[in-house]
Amino acid sequence: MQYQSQAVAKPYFIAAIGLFVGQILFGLIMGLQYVMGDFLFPEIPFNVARMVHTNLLIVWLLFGFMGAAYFLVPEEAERELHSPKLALALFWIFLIAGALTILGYLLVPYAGLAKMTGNHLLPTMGREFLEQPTITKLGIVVVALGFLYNIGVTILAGRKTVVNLVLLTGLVGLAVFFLFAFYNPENLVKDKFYWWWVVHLWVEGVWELILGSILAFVLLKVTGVDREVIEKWLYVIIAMALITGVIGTGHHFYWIGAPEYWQWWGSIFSAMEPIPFFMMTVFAFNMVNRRRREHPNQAAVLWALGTAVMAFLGAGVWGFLHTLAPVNYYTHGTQITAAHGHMAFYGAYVMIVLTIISYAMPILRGQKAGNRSAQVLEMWSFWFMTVSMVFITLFLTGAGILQVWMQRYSDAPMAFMVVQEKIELFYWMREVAGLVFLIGLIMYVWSFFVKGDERVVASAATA
Amino acid sequence: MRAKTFPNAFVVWLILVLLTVATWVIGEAGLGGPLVVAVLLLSITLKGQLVADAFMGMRDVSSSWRWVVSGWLLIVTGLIGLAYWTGVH
Amino acid sequence: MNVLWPVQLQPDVNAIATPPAPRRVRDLPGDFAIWIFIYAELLVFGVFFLAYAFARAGNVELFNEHQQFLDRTTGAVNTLVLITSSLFAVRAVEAIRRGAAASCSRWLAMAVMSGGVFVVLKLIEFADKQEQGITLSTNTFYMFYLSLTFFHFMHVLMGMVILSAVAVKAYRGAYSASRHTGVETGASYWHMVDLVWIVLFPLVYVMH
Amino acid sequence: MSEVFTKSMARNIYFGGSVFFFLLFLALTYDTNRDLPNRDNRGAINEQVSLGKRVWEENNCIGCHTLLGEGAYFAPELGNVYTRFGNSTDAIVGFIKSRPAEGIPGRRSMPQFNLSDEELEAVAAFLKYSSEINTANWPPNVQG
Repeated sequence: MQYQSQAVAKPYFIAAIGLFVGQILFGLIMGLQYVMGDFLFPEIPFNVARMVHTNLLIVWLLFGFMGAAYFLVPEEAERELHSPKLALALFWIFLIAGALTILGYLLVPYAGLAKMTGNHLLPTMGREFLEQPTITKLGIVVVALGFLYNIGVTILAGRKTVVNLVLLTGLVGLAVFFLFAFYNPENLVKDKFYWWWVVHLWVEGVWELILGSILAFVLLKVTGVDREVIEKWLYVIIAMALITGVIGTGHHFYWIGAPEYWQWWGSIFSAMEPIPFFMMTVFAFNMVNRRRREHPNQAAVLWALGTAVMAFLGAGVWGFLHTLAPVNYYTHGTQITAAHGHMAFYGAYVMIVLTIISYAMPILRGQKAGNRSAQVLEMWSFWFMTVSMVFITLFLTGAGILQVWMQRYSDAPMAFMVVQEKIELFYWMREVAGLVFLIGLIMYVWSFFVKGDERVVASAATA
Repeated sequence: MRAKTFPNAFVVWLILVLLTVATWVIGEAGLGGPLVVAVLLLSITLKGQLVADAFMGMRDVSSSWRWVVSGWLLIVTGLIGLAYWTGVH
Repeated sequence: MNVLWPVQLQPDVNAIATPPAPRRVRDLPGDFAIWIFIYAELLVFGVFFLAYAFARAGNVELFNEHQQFLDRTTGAVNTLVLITSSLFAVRAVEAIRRGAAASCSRWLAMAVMSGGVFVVLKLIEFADKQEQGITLSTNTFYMFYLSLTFFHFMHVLMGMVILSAVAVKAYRGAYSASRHTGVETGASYWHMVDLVWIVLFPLVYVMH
Repeated sequence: MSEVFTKSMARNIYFGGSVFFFLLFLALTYDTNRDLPNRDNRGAINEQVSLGKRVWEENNCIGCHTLLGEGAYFAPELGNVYTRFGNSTDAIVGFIKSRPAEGIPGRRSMPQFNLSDEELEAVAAFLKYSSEINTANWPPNVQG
């Protein structure tokens, strides 16, 4: 660890992994509810489990992003973090607020939570992914502002590398677009239109900047390739991401009451969205092939390459599958969307956070890399989680294709619930794949506690 | 050779002007149909290749990069032609 | 040969007689980054053109009916303006290769001004359509007409911004005969804007 | 490939390109807002519909259902439920009201939300309003 203040990243990473485990457990509950409708009913109805599943994902990814920023910003800026105390204070505020919100979801009926938190004063609740009580949303803004201040001051006072500047623009964008979460007009079309300014411009916009800069940082460290080369490719890739992704928002405006030209604009631009992901894959493999050193942390290299490949598959290929308006007309709001959502979030954002954790955690614990046995276990967990996620995606895609066929495309369309029963087998297989994912996750957590051959650790530390 | 590009660019410009005027005349005359479409597509391809070669400087550029632009022109005009043809039938 | 056929298919006779040019095969003019951008833009426009063509195939009557109301004369004049402007940009690059920075700056300024003419004519055309109550939602043909021309229009504005910046830099003496990548970069982008319009005008205004 | 490939040009393209396409996005957004009154059925929004949207939100209906195709995929699409239920708000009210509190053994069931009559009528009115938004003929058929 080059700077003492990088240590604040550690609690963020630990919290992220903890919440990740929670997210997966609730995912398994939902998966079971798909095939055993009365499971945990009415104690934890599906909508509550889903809210916990998706909100935990968002919160733990944010923890991961913040941890990543606290770790890499001082190193890039070549100076200590402006205020480690503020970073720690915000950590506890965010964690407690997040935990209270999740407990609120689980212990109080949602309508009661809305009443308790005064949703009528500024109604923002009850929209997908933005279910948090308004007060929690305000808390997120406060935490984000404090975080941006802390990071921003550090970056602007220090060495301004491209990695830092891109990360900063991504984080500022994240905070700015979140403000649309507070705009909830009674006009449903406008509500949906601007809701996407949060959701799409996050995951297919500014988050890609964060993803790109973290990936560039890790590649810089593990390959030793010239900074100049990595930085200019980073610029080109994120430029392509925004060029395609901003107008690409249009692929969400086809059927929500917006003008129909979005079908053309959205199709054309979102069809280009795989390009930056493809460039990212080529870039990552290129950099690793041109590496100038063998970094002892092979697990981190694996995660970095995995991110590039899986982001391309999940966000790029599976996104393209149903992004064209004539296709989307039939697939919109089916299990195809769920399939894409799972692999895209895992491949792009889960994996990039696990990449930086994999690289940073050993350093935060005073080693250059984890010991050999720990790394082997971590790499096994990589394959378990990644392969099972591929299968989850394939099973959901299968379910989605059948659903589209029977419910949407057929001459005699069947009712939603009838179709759901017919595709039950795919949901069972998805649940099994989910269990394998959980096994992978347990292995992953375990890998942090594996004690190895001290000699290897010592030689790695001096390497 | 550099100095020789001077008249070249001008001649290219002149050809572009003439082809554009021809396109305008076709438009004002209201001409249409497969033959006219073919002529216009040919004219687009020619004009595009001239701009690429003489203005963008592609004729001096290694062939693979040059072919990206030429290929773009051929694919776009070719598929436009195909689309118009399917529109007729 | 040169006068009759501007594209040199074979090395010029004179060129063989005189010492060979330093490098026959050049790299892409300008910064490679702009070429990534140019190729990406060509891809987007190409797909947009094909979307137009195939959408038309399904609505031939509608497209033919409304196409005749477009202002072909303004469109043609704008084509002439853009190719002339492109020629100015070529002259600017030639000037700076000779080291004539002031001349380069003047040619660029003229290119930008031509771009301005295009913008004014285009705005008049848009205003006219607006007056007739034509919007993106009027019908598929006008959706494409407005989308394509407006998207291209924004590229003209962007190109003008780029060329202006380059012109100012040239005027301040930032470029020389040996160092002028910036001029080539700006000119390459400008030619792309021209190239796209060369396809756009016949396709949307004339072809039926 | 060009010999010259500078970081500063890559940066310019990143900033220039993002600003350019964001401005284009704003322009299209402007046009969308101008066109929305023709499509979004805003004339039907009254206090009851407005309350209905609140009821919809405060019971997290989107956590199971889709509305105009967005939401969760656990329960049927509701953007067209008004037409699917035979253009009847009463049928919607009746359905929500009659959900068993303890669920249905072995099957998915909608929770009993214990809504007041006013809330029930409001949420049904909201769903009627939603069904009359011009969604470019989506969903493909009445099954949603």
